[in-house]
Amino acid sequence: MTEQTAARPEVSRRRLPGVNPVYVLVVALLLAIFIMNPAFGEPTGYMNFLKRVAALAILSGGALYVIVSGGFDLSVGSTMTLTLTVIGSSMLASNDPNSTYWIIPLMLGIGLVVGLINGLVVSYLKVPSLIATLGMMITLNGVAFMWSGGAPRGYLPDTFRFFGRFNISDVPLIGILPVAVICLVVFGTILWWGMHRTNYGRMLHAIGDNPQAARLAGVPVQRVRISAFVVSALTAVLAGVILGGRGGVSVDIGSGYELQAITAAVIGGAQLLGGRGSVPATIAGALALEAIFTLLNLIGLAQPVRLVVQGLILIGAVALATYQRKRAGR
Amino acid sequence: MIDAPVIEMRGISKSFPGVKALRGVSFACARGEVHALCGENGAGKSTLIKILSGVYRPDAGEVLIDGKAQHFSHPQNALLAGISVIYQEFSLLRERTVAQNLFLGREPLKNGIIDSRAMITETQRVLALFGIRHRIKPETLVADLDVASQQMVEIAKAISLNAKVIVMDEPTAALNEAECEVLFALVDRLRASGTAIVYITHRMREVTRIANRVTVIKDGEVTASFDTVPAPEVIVRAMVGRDISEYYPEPAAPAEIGKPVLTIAGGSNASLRDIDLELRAGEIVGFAGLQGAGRTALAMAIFGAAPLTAGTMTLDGKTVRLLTPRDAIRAGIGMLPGDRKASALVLMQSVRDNGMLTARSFAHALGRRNSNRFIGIEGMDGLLDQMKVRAPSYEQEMRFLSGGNQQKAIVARWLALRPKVLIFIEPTRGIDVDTKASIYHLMRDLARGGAAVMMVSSDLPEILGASDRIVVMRDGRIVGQFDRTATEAELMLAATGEAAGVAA
Amino acid sequence: PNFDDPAEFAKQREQLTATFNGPADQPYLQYAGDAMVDTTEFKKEGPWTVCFSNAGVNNPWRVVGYTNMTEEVKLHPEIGTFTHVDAEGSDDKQIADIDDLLAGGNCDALIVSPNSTAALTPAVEKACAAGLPVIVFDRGVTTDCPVTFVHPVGGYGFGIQAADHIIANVPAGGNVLMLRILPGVDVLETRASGARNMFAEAGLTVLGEEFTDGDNAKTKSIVEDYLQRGTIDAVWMDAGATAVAAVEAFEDQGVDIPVVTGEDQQDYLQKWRDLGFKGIAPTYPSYQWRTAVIAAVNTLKGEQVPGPEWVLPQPAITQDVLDQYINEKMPPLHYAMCGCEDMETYPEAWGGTK
Amino acid sequence: MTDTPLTASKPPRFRFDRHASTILLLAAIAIYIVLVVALGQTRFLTLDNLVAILGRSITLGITAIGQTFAILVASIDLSVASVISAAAVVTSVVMNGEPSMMLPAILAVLSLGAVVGLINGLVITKLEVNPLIATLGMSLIIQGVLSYYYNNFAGAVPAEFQVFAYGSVGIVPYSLIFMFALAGLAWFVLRFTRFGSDIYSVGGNQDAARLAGIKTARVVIGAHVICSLCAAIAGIYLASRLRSGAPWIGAEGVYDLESIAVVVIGGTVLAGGRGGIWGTMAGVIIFSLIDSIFNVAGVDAFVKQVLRGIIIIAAVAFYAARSQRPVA
Ligand SMILES: Nc1ncnc2c1ncn2[C@@H]1O[C@H](COP(=O)(O)OP(=O)(O)OP(=O)(O)O)[C@@H](O)[C@H]1O
Ligand SMILES: Nc1ncnc2c1ncn2[C@@H]1O[C@H](COP(=O)(O)OP(=O)(O)OP(=O)(O)O)[C@@H](O)[C@H]1O
Ligand SMILES: [Mg+2]
Ligand SMILES: [Mg+2]
Repeated sequence: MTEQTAARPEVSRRRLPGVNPVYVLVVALLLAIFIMNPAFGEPTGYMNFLKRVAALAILSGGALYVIVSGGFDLSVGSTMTLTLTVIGSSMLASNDPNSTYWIIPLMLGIGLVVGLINGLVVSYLKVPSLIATLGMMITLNGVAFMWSGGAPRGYLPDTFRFFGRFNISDVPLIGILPVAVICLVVFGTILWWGMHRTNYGRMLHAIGDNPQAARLAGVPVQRVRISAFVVSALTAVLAGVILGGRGGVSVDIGSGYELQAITAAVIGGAQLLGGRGSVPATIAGALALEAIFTLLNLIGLAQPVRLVVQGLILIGAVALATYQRKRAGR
Repeated sequence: MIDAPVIEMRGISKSFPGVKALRGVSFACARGEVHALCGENGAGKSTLIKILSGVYRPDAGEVLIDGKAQHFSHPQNALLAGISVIYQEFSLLRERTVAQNLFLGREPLKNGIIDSRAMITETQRVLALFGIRHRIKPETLVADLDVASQQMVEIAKAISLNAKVIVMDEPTAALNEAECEVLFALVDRLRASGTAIVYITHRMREVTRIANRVTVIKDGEVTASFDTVPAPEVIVRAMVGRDISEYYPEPAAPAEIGKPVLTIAGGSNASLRDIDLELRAGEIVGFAGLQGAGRTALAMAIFGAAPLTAGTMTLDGKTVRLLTPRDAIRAGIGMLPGDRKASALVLMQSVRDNGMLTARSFAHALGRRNSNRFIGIEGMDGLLDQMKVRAPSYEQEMRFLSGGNQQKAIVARWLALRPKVLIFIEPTRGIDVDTKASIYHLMRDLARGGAAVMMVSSDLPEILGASDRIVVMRDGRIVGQFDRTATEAELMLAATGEAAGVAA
Repeated sequence: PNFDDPAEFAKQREQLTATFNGPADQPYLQYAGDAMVDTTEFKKEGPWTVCFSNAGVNNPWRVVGYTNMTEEVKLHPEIGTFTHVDAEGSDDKQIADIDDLLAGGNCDALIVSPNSTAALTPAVEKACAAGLPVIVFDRGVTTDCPVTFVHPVGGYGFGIQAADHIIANVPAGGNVLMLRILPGVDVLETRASGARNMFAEAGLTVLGEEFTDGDNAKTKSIVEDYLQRGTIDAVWMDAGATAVAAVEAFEDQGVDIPVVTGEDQQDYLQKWRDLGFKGIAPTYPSYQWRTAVIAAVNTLKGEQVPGPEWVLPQPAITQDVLDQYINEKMPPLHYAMCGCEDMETYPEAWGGTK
Repeated sequence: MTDTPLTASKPPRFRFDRHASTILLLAAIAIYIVLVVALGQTRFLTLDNLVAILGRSITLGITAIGQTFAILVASIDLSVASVISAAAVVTSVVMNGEPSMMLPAILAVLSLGAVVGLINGLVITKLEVNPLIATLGMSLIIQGVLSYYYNNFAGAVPAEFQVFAYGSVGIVPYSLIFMFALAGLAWFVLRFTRFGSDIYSVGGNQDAARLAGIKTARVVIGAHVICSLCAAIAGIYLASRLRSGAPWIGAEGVYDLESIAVVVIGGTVLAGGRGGIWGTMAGVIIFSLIDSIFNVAGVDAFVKQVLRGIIIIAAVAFYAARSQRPVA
């Protein structure tokens, strides 16, 4: 911001306004929960809540990478299913605690491959990611079932469930500190850093905004896009580890999470089809989704009513964000 | 002969987030006159037009058509009121045919069903007006046309409405001399038939050639209005607020021209045939030719976007094979594409991000975004200032900048990398005189700094004014080489093939 | 459809304790009452092609059941080919599948496990009309044209067994949380309505009926939320899939585990034994998948089969018999009441290890 | 002014992607025949079986016709599944076995569809909510309202009405004829009416369309109304086929994602502005063929899923791979 840019045409120097509505939404919801149920104010209350969100929050943060790059990843849910049931099925027929140390890397390996395939199919076969990952979703579910024969064959050892289930107790101030929350903070920070502090993050925005221009500006478009799908798949695995840790092994664990992740990102103000998105806001979006669920639980609304409310909030949040962006000219 | 104004705009004001684009602008245009609208990039010309045509609503002021106040809420209202506009940025549907584009939203119906035959014949009639009936077929997809022809279709679309007011926002930006002449002839005819024409351009000679009156906008305000066309210098002074000394910089002295940086021998590909070329350090080489002559193709070939399939290319004496833009950039070649929106800009990102993009692409992917081995944020801001990019803040999203300012930001992008060879494709398309001059000087400075500059342009005066050496292309071949003393006539001859130029 | 039918409720409460005909050690051959249908009209020389239109194998219970079925088929050399078409849980698809089978026209008998009762009725009628012997099992159809309809006692029965256990172990005025998979599935609805009434009579407070979509994480969240708001004396489950998650919710909160009902999945049975809370596992026996095949075979042999309904016994696993159903070597979601231990491919075919 | 003898237009390239769906369809048929012959199951080549195959996916087909409009105008509709459920339930509840109520029921359902489409369109155009989100939200809302009142099969359609799904002239079911008639109508609208051409224009470039004076919002809304109407009709058909409607039958058929898949396989680009109805029909038939092939070959349920996923990708890749446009 300098002299002659300030000079003409006369322009207001103040930063364009606009706190992302999602943060307001989250605060409001959490307050409402607290009012409904003061117990929520105690560590066990909100820590349980955060513990619950961890998986979705991390997942959404990863999904955001693909969204910002201009695509969709519908295969994250099935990636969770596959990796978990594969573990739950073939690897862990015997509940061997030590297996965890080689199984998580193995799961990440599978995630890597899935992400690579998604990326390659979109980049080189030019299949729209919506379809490519839809196909991948169907395929992976099939593979998961094939592999496990329709139901998991074994249990997840406690060493594995540690990440999603264990609480570090009697921590000063907060009392309990779930491991899942630590994971959330760590991976959340990494995702934030990658998206908002590195050249990579800016390139991601660029290819989502205008691939042709990015290419002619020297951005390695294919590589960046593929990596986005890889990040998404890897976070899916991590989220899976936490989710499996929390709930234990089940058949279709993770199904439905793909849409939730996208929803969280969009509530966080991400632009579908690319070019704009924020990791913290997306995580806030995930918090909002979970908060809605909890709140409706508390109010004791009937399942159907909850669906309606969720639908309204979803549309409302996005409409508001769009409106604000238009007013702020950003 | 100039009677009551058809359109009159009174005290129009319009602001966008962070920008006051127009402040109390009044403007009028009468039947049978061509009213030129001049102003620097970002002065507010297009905005004014978009208010006239119902794209934007004014914050203040009123629009009168034939003396009656109008409140357009949708472009359709303006169209119905007899106002037709050729917008600065293309508004064609690439996947539809020329005919379908011409009749977009107003297809002729025969008992409820679209009458395709009528569309075709009417389209042919309109195209005939330009004498381009054989060049553009009504059934062709716009996507299959080159830029010039697309521009022609845009114009045809506006004409075919038989509107009483036609607004042309930089209609010749993508046209070469011959094509411009066709347009001017058409404008004369329309004027004679009593149409009111608002004509926006950055090219002074066009103003002198066709305008009856001139209005100059600066920083969103009318700074001058002439009922007869004054000397270009007068207009320019009104636009810029000062005289522009040496419009074109000094050519390179023989001593300044160094050894060959880039050479091509027998280069060919789908759209190029055995190109022999030599670009020397410190030299600006202008590439002239008609649309489709292959200049862009050559540029794309050198830049690795549409690589050569035969022949050899050397850079600093070493043979290179550049298969992607990345290869080229790494080897020290830069390029500014002709169609900014499609090929250069990331519109949702900030001005800064646009400037930093290339530097970031070659810095460590996980390195800090705000400084890398090429340049840091401060450095970039410096370059943007130097380019006089006008924006409320460099954090402003690119899409809110005017065409010219966008172009300047892209130049800054390349300056950051100090390339050995820099290719400018139509570098001043839609750029105001002041900025033009600064871009010419900039090219010269780059050359003096030891770079080889390749300039593809359809603007002959610019070719002649800014180049040290001129290459003329036709049908994917190099058909002639001239030095800066050549005349426009010579170049046109070579370009159209009516006579071979001096073989180099 | 009416899911609160006192007559049916009474009948099933009846049948839970009734004595069944047939070999005591082979529950999948037993049947209530002694109504038989004559099948001589369908008598046919082997080898037969037996066709099976399956609603889907989209949950562990159906997986175990389908394994039972394929293993049973292997025991009958007369079955030349066994054609299985899977509707992946869609009525629309299953109707089309049956059309395909009929159009193909080489089935000697048709076994149908309807995805939903009303919707599949026309298709089944069409099959009957084509002169095929049709065996229906699990969920029924609203026509009596099939040879027989194989099913265990039923949903009310399941609900009754679970509710009885809770009522017996929770003092009046206690709080019961009812956790359900999803609304609408007939067999699940009847389980709930039966229990609901019984709790009302016994003066227990139902804290709420929550749907878990069979999602462990969600189940845990729900229980946690209820725990934050008060005590829970019993958790009633309409299916065992998420029982363990519910138990873990108490475990993780460091709360004593109250009565938590479940089903015959190994993971629940083992949790129950390890933590020693007051559990019970009503069952919806998967051995009915074997029975369906047997019914088809007998029909094609022209032998009498129990009908028009072949009602199978539906035992509940209680504390005293718990250990004999637990088998660490089986997968966590293996349904213990499979009546498959006597087959020699057991346990491998069911994903277990010797 | 003399004609400048220049060939400005590059030689029109053969637009492979425009014929791809046909090629795919032929390929699928070929595979089917080869397989059937190879397995010596030639009786599957009878006319009955052909009809059975075409009749497999009427619901999907009708839905996909509507989805084509939504996607052509560069939008998308994830609410079709819920609309199908709602329509089916309303149909069977209103009719409730009464032949006399058939007309009222159909009218009620159609207006329901129209309203949903209208709201979708308004939210997308006026509130500028991304279509994916708008229709996803709408889907939740419909599902909620629906399952608030019904949690199972409700009502019943009279026998007379089942004719729609089960009746036939000769061996050709009315429903099949109906579907192709509907497709024909859609084709006519897209090809010969101004509304149709507006759909392509708005889908191709909304700004350009607006500058040309097209009321883009109306076009988008119109497309969504058509889309929801088709979904509603699909629901009516499903009610007639299932004799009754339940709140989950739409979701259970995955008609939302599958309809999108067949439209894209049919060569309509998600970005909008390019494609057509017959491609979609080809896509639908391909899906039916896949299912039949699996049944004939007796493919295991899980393997079936794996293959289906791969086929979807492969089918789209088949022509997308050649396109020059960058995708994401
Ligand atoms: N949609 C918009 N949102 C925000 N700011 C805008 C918008 N359109 C134009 N502006 C700003 O308004 C000012 C005038 O822009 P305009 O396009 O009218 O300039 P112009 O005279 O047409 O310039 P050029 O000669 O480069 O076309 C510029 O500062 C531009 O940044
Ligand atoms: N943006 C681009 N990206 C890649 N290749 C391009 C691009 N623009 C042009 N080309 C190449 O140039 C060839 C000819 O392009 P076009 O028809 O525009 O003529 P031209 O090269 O632009 O001629 P001139 O620049 O002299 O008008 C195209 O077929 C293509 O191979
Ligand atoms: Mg302009
Ligand atoms: Mg060009």
